[in-house]
Amino acid sequence: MSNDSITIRFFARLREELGTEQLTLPASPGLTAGDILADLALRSGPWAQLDGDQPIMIAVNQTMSKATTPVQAGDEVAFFPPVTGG
Amino acid sequence: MSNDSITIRFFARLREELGTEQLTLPASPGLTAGDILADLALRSGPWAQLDGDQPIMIAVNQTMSKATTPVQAGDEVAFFPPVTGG
Amino acid sequence: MISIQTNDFDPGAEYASLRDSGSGTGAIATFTGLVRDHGDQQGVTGLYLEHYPGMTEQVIAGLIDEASKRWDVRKTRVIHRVGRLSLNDQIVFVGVCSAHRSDAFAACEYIMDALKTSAPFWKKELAESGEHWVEQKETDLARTKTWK
Amino acid sequence: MISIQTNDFDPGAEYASLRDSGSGTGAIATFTGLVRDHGDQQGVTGLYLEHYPGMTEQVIAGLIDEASKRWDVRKTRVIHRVGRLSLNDQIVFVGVCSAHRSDAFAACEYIMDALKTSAPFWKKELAESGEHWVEQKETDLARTKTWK
Repeated sequence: MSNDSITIRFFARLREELGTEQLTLPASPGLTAGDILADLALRSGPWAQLDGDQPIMIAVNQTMSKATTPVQAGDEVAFFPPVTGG
Repeated sequence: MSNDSITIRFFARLREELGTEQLTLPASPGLTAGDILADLALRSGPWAQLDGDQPIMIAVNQTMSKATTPVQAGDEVAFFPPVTGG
Repeated sequence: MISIQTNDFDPGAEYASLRDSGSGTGAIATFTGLVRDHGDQQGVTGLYLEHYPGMTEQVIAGLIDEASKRWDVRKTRVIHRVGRLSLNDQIVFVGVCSAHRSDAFAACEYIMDALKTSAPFWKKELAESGEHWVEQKETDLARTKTWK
Repeated sequence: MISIQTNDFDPGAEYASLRDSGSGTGAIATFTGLVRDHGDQQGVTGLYLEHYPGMTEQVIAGLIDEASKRWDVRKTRVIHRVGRLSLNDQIVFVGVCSAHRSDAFAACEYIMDALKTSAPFWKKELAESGEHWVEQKETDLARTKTWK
């Protein structure tokens, strides 16, 4: 993880359906977790589901966050389905 | 336990203070657990507490009962302080 | 199964036996009560537990029946010791298996709460300052009422 | 102590270690979750558990902190397995010691309920009819809200 980019991680059903465990995006001023999700949803195929009806949970730096949470260079942002452990 | 009498049992603090674990009383028509308690309270010394302020629990034939529960020959009636196990 | 006994018990072995209750079991809740150093008084060094043999087992069987009517209960185990116990000794074990977590917790806690106010056990605290029959707690009675 | 691990655990040994928590401990509540044969579907033969390493431990530590603020909690132990599990395998263990019974039960159940809705674990059911990512239950969310 370089310090001027943002690491994006996916888990569980999302990881499987996107065929992606991790990717790196450039940071930009004023960016939020929700902006990243909206950008990724523009990609073709399974990525459209990121803008769909299914609830998606967001963690920024391993803390549960919201779409409005600001994101900056060096951050780790994770997207995943509602959790089902225990 | 003969079949024409009633067995009375005491437990815990009551057993200790009355110095009595068990005794036998004659059965009589219309007798209730409360009648037995009232009769025993007429005895001298520590027995007076059976008519006092301290709550006393009653079991007839090993089932939680009330002062109004009828008692007949062959029954086992127990008097004890509120329970404190667990 | 219900045991009233003077000897100690092994919660690990009890758990293992509860777990052996078929492939529908998804949840096991257990509770163990221990002799602690404070109760009605400080400096408790032990307990003496008395019970009403026969009635005790009957009352606990009734509580287990009641729990089984109210919740999904696949197997239960209740052990209560009597006689003289020392500090940190195990007093009571309640274990419940269920298909579901909430049922296991509820049934285990219900049996334990109800046992404290309806099973004929009496506890005497042994302390350096002397012996003392424990008084029933208002809070225990109140907890039992919330299950009604 | 919190462990996320692929290997199995021994609730009996965990209990013994919780019990070793000083003479003020009067109550130990434990919960163990097992793989059962029915979940979202019937005929479940196993589970695959995925988690978010690092975040999981942090979230659970937060739940234990919260429980310790709300109740008398002397010691806690949480174990959650990940990877592939078979029918009847142990999935999760939550154990809490307290001076008091009601606190031990409440803290144990709170940690377990909150873990299910906030710790980043995901469960995939393996069945003869195929694999299936488990959906979050409304009932689990509702249970967590009752603790708020």
